[in-house]
Amino acid sequence: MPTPMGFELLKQLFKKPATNVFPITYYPKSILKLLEKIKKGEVKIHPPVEIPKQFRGKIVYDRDECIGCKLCMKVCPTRAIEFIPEKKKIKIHISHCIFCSQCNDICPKNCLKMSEEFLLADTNKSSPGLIVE
Amino acid sequence: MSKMSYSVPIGPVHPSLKEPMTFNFEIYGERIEKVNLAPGDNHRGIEFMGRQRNPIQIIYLAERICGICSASHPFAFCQAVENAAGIEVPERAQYIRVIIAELERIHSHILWAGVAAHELGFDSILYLTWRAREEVLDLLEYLTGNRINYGIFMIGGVRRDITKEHIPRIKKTLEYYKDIYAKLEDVFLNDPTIALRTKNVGILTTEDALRLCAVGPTARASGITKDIRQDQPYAAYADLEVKAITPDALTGEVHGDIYDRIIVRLLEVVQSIQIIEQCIENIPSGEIIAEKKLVKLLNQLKKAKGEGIGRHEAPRGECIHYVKLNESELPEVWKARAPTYNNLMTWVPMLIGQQIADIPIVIASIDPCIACMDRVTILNKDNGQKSILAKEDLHKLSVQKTRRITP
Amino acid sequence: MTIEGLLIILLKIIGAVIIAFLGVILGLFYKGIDRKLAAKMQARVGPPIRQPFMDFFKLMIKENIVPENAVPWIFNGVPVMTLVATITILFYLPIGNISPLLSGYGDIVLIIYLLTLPAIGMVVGGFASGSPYANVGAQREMVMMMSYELPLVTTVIAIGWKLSQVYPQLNVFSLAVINAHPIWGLVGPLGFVGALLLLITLAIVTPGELSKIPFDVPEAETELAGGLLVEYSGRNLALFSLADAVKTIVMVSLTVALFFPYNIAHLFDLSGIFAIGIDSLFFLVKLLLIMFVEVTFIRVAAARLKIDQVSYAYWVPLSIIGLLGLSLIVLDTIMI
Amino acid sequence: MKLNKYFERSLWVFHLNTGSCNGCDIEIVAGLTPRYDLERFGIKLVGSPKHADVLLVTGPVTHKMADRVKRVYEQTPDPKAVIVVGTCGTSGGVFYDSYNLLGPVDEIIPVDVYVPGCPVRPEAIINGVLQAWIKLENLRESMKAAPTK
Amino acid sequence: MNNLLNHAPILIVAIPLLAAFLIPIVGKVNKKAEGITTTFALGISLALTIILAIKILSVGPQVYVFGAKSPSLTLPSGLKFPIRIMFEVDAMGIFMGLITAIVSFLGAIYSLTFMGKYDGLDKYYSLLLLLTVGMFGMEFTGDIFNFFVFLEIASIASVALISFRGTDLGEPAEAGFKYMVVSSISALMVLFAVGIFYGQYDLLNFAAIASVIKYSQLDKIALGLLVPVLAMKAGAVPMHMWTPDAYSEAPAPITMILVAASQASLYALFRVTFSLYNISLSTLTVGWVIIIFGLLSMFIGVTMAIIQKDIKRLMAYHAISQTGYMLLGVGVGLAVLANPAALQKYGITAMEGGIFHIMNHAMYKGLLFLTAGALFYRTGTRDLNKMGGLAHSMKYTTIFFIIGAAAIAGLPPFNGFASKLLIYESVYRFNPLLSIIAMVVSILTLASFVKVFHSAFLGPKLPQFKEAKEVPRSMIFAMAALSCIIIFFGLFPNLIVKNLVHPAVMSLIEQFKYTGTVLGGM
Amino acid sequence: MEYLKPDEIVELFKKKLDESAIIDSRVETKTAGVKKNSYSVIWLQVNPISFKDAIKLLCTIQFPHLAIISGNDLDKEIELTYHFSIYYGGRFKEISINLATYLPKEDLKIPTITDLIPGAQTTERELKEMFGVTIEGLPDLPNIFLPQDFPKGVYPLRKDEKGVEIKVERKDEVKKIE
Ligand code: SF4
Ligand code: SF4
Ligand code: SF4
Ligand code: SF4
Ligand code: SF4
Ligand code: SF4
Ligand code: SF4
Ligand code: SF4
Repeated sequence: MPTPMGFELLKQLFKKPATNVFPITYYPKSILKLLEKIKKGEVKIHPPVEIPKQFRGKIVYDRDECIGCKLCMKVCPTRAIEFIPEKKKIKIHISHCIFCSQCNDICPKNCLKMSEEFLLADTNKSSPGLIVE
Repeated sequence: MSKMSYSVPIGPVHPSLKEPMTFNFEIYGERIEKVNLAPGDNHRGIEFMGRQRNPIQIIYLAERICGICSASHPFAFCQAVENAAGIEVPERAQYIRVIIAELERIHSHILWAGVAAHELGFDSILYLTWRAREEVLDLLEYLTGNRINYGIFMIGGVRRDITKEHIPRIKKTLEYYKDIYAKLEDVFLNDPTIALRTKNVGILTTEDALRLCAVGPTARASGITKDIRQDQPYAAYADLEVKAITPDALTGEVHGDIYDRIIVRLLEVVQSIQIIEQCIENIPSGEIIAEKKLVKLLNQLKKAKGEGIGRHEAPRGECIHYVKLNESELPEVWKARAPTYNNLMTWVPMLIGQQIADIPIVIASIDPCIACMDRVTILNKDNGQKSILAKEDLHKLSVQKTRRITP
Repeated sequence: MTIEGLLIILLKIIGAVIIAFLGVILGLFYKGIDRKLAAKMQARVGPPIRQPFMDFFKLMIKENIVPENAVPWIFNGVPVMTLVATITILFYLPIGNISPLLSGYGDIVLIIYLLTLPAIGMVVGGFASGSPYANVGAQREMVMMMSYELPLVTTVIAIGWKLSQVYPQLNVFSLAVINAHPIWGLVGPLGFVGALLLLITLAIVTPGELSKIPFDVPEAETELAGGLLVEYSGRNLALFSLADAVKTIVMVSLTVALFFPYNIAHLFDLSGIFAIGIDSLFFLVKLLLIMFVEVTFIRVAAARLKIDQVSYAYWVPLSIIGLLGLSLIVLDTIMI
Repeated sequence: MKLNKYFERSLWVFHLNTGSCNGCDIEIVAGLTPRYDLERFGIKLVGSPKHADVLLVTGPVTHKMADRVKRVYEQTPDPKAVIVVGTCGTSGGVFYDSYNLLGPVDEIIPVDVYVPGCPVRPEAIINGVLQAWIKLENLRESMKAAPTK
Repeated sequence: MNNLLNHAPILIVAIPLLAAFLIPIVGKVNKKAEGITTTFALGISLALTIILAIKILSVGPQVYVFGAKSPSLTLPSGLKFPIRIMFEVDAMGIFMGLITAIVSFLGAIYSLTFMGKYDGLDKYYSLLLLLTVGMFGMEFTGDIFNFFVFLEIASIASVALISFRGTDLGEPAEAGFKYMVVSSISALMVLFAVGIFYGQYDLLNFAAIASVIKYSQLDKIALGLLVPVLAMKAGAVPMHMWTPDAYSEAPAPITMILVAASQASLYALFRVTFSLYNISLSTLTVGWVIIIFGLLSMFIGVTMAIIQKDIKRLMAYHAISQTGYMLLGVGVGLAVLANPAALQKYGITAMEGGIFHIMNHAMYKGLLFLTAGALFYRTGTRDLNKMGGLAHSMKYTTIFFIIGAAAIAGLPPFNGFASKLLIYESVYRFNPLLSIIAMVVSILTLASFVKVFHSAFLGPKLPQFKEAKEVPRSMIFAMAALSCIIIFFGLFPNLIVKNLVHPAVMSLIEQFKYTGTVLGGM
Repeated sequence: MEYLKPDEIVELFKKKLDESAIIDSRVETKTAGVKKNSYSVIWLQVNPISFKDAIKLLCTIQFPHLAIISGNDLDKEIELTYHFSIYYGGRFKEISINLATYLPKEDLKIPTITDLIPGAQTTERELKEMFGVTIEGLPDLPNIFLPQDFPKGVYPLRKDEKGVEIKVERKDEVKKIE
């Protein structure tokens, strides 16, 4: 159709697609074998779109620094932080966290940080990967 | 064709609604006779939850009233709390707030354009616009640390500064949008099929818009020059010349149809670009937050007493929060009014007399956010809860179907 | 019956199986290409070309849910009928210079009727499922069907009429005959314009026949949640998708047969198996080009129309274009 | 339940919002757009649960939606998978303490993959799909090993 | 046996007539025997018709002269006037006779259970038989006055049957009344025409008139009287207003027979134009008149049908629409009658299509009315809005309905397609628009029936019809028989066209053969 | 249109209505931006008896925009605040007007304003559902946000015994995850 969009589309037909093919272009023959190969380093996955500095990913916790003041719990909007009284330390449930980093801001000892990790999908929501201690 | 009235439920799960919401239509042939709205499917009781949290926690709750303009509700809420507690916001923070809010407007309007095109079955435009939208999302992620739900607002200011090194990137993005804007406008306004589907469809007259208290682009497309950024400027808007945009700026006429709403939103993208440019130009230096120590801030709020309203012109229209503090950790009243709440009623005059096929685009044309409109509380009652369209209703409906299709 | 007669029947049956099989494969393959091209135009990578096959195999293992309100034997029978009807059309279509498997008296009329069968199948299936969405979808499909028939029939009859004037002794409604006598060579300048108009008519009828945007009102996803087919799942849905793929091939080859029946083998002085080969290849290329224009491109470059707009478009402007084409051809003939 | 290797290559997705904030919903749509293009994996959004293989659920489950979630789940023909997208569907997220929520999603229907994030980036959704593939392939392997099951 | 065969034409008429008078007496003895007797009588008629058909198609037209020593006595040439009353059955006549025989026989079978719940069945069966007699008579007679008499018999029987469900019920009575008025007017007009011929030529015999007709001013007037009136009796638009009422109010089997009866009028129309006037009239004009009647009927019939809610009314409008196809096909044939080249090229095909369509229509429309009757039998309503979900419980009826609907819509491989194809493929040469309209109407028909199908059969089971189950066997038998015919004709159309339709068409075209049979070498 | 200053508006209200109508009034002036331009917010407390008249009066100034009605349960009475704005359409022209009124729990009645401002329907219905305030003159429409079979006499936003039972039980306690 001779509409603006029509021309646009025809032009695009001869250009490269805008897709960032993370992690691979198409579905592989077998996903398990692919993972194995990746582990062995035979295949490289295509990286996701670049993540900026200061991205708010999964929390990292410096356990040793923490003084157990519970301030982080006070501002956490999701109750993702659990206090372990015996050890006077905290435990963060990533499956609850909304990555607001409010706890980072308030922590007097700066022992909480946001990492760049964001590929958190899991088949089990209380798997070790989703709990930070 | 069938000429009997029959009723058709839409939703709450329906592909044209990205969110749950129920409509009941009475339809005669293919024409809509009557519309009953039954919101409430998305109600999460946010105001109720707010009563049990401190203001800082509420910011994140407000942010998640709706993820599309996730700067608007925190913006309005923070202003309300600041007004109630008498906190002065540093000027630099006011500018940063505006920059973020305007970036969000760009993203939201472009998003809407894609959704509208999708409702018209024009997926190529969805792809085109959303591809363009990624750019501003990248920028927002760069500035705030997240693509959506930026988490940058704080009572008394903002949490992150926009520094020198951020500026080139912002400028680059603005240039990108200046470039692509011409294409978007061309694609939308000069496409015959889009014109066929949107001109003279879903008309909202100026009078109806006034009487039904419509807000935002919906009202402006009907010729009401209502825009808080102009009427009662706040934050950095007070320093900028913002003018409410009506469709006659481009076409010289106001019809109040969907096409006009497209025009208004597209023009507002340009306006936002200009606003951001001015902000970058004039941003004062200084602090970005009134009280850096969160613990102190919490204590200050605990002692405050007073009431205040905070308003913000969200992409969809005026967002208004009312907060009453009463020397307690938790606020006494928190009322949030989202734009769709007011625009909801405008669906009725828009839809009556239209065809079934117009429903999705008319609904989309006010850019509804059911998520934020449904925040009022409802009761916790375990079962026996009959929703608008229960299984029995559906069954009954199918039984009646014979009546519907009468040769 | 003689042994030879039996043999011919046997051969025809084998041929039918082969054609049905190839048709289905070709249909899915072209559907894959269609999706790939559409994605390309939309600046995406798009699914691999074999995607429609995978979709098909996946659907075959899915559970087949029959809604409570549906009449099971009709509900399950309709997809089969739809597919059979579409595949039957394949037997009447010439491929390159291979003449159709079945050909006889007036196959093109038969094809027009067979083309309505899938539509009817979908309508009945939609009605049979008892969902309000499917219902509205089915009503719309019927309106569509009634709308595009006039221009479609006009195109076919006009070409038949012209042929019958030039070759009164031939069986002009047989596609083999039409295929052998391209319309462009028979008409004068006025008729040429007429034929062009008819081509446009057919090109616009095609997306309608196939329920593709901008005429996909019966399945309008955003309005009807999949419309006619909402209630279908599993095997039935697979059959419908097959039928859709084959129908695309059918409609596109109809355009080829009516307007572009040219072959190229004689240009290379080829004969025998090579000629068949190269012409079949050329035929596939023609199919691809025409599919790109009639289906893929139109579908990505337009918004969905409303049902009243669709039926208006077919009943009024397009019918006028078609009838104009017809009258130009008639005038052309009479004046000569 | 039958499974074949084509199943995970052609996952048709039905998106179900059970009271989310839209953050995740728009990211799902973004996942379909050119930059991420889920369709290259054969993933496509469908409008009817009858056509779906995967339910993408976003949001904590509100009272009103709970019944519907169950129904949509029942209407989806086997084999099927459920992917929860977003923190609030996974655990309640910010909405943990509302009395109007029956959620999280796994309280209502069985869930195969959780994708935490608020909102999740489109790539995280792709990663979620990847987890589903892994789970499905493992399942197929085990079915091959013990065909009686 | 041969002797008996010679008397076949009269026997076909006489046996039902006799039975008609016997019924009341039989009824006194045994109520059940009424229906059986009727069926039996009509069965014999059917058998005889088939035998006669075979004979005619192999030997040629048969003449039966009443009161002559030899029933097949033709008039010696030279003798001036054929005075005797006579039947003349040619290929066309017997073609129609076959339709009548099949339809009335199946109608009687269907009635066995269908009419079970009514009183006064003795009257019903007598009238049914009389109606059949009238129809046979109209088709077999060679004499225009006798034609009038049989027309009257058929009309009176029809009126009584239409209002059979009760003269005290509003609608049947009204429908009967309408039909009576129509019949009276047409009878009067026919009588006028008879007068004109008798006055001019002193003749009543078709063949004899045809041989001397001059196409004078008076002849034109007679034609002007006969064509519209017969078209009206055939239910062509714009004189169709009686059909929907009559068809919908009569009991289903009667409706089926009424369809055949109106086709008998159609037959008479063709007989008049072809056998009586033939090329002596300006065929192009009259041909176009008939074509236009046809187009109007087709289009208006179908558009009216689409908006109907009463299943039988809807079908009645479709009957009008289908009549249009017959008129179209035969009209084109008539229009080119004087042009042998065009006639050869496509005129004959068009007429074959039209005539074949008569037979096909009688079959599928009969079937459709019977299915409508079956629905009525189980649901007690004809209102489509009140039906629904019946496919759940009435599987056979559903299948028969699908067959009928597919046939009427002209879907392959049913008989409607065969005859429509003949029409499409010929009339476009006369004018391309004709084919286009015919095909579009056909699609509209299809759409309309899909809707009926949906309204009546699809959807969930309705609570009020929970008890509905399949109809009794006699009804199924009648429907199944028709379905078989439909499919058979659809699968082997060439067989029928070559052996049955083509001779009929030729007998219409070759006027001299017809007259020659009666008038000997004249 | 003539523009009244905020103080003039308050004066107008006091003048045009009965003496007892305006119980309390307050004009706030806020500034924003670097340039410190200012805008005004008016807070009025109105006697419930004169409430409708006050709205009528407001409508004579300019057709007001009603944002929402907020409610607050104060044990013995319920405070309703109607958030209006007028003079929109011009730069710095808009004035927010908040009309508050206190209704005693025994007599929770307020006249509807939908006859004046049809757009108030949604929020009035919400008020009715959430606080149990009888809106006089509002047609008895089905619930807009609450389910149709919501028990009578329970009003979710009340803080007294008529409110919902607050039974926040976390479906998945943090501990449960382990
Ligand atoms: S990032 Fe936010 S949600 Fe997550 S643990 Fe910290 S405060 Fe809680
Ligand atoms: S605020 Fe910091 S120091 Fe205090 S408990 Fe939390 S992590 Fe530990
Ligand atoms: S079943 Fe109900 S909720 Fe689900 S799609 Fe249909 S109408 Fe909507
Ligand atoms: S195509 Fe669009 S409307 Fe349809 S399901 Fe997908 S996202 Fe939703
Ligand atoms: S106006 Fe809509 S999109 Fe914006 S924050 Fe409110 S709910 Fe979200
Ligand atoms: S209606 Fe609400 S949830 Fe939906 S897109 Fe708009 S803002 Fe988002
Ligand atoms: S036609 Fe549109 S409004 Fe009607 S049921 Fe379908 S989707 Fe809903
Ligand atoms: S997880 Fe977060 S962003 Fe996603 S829907 Fe829930 S609240 Fe919104």
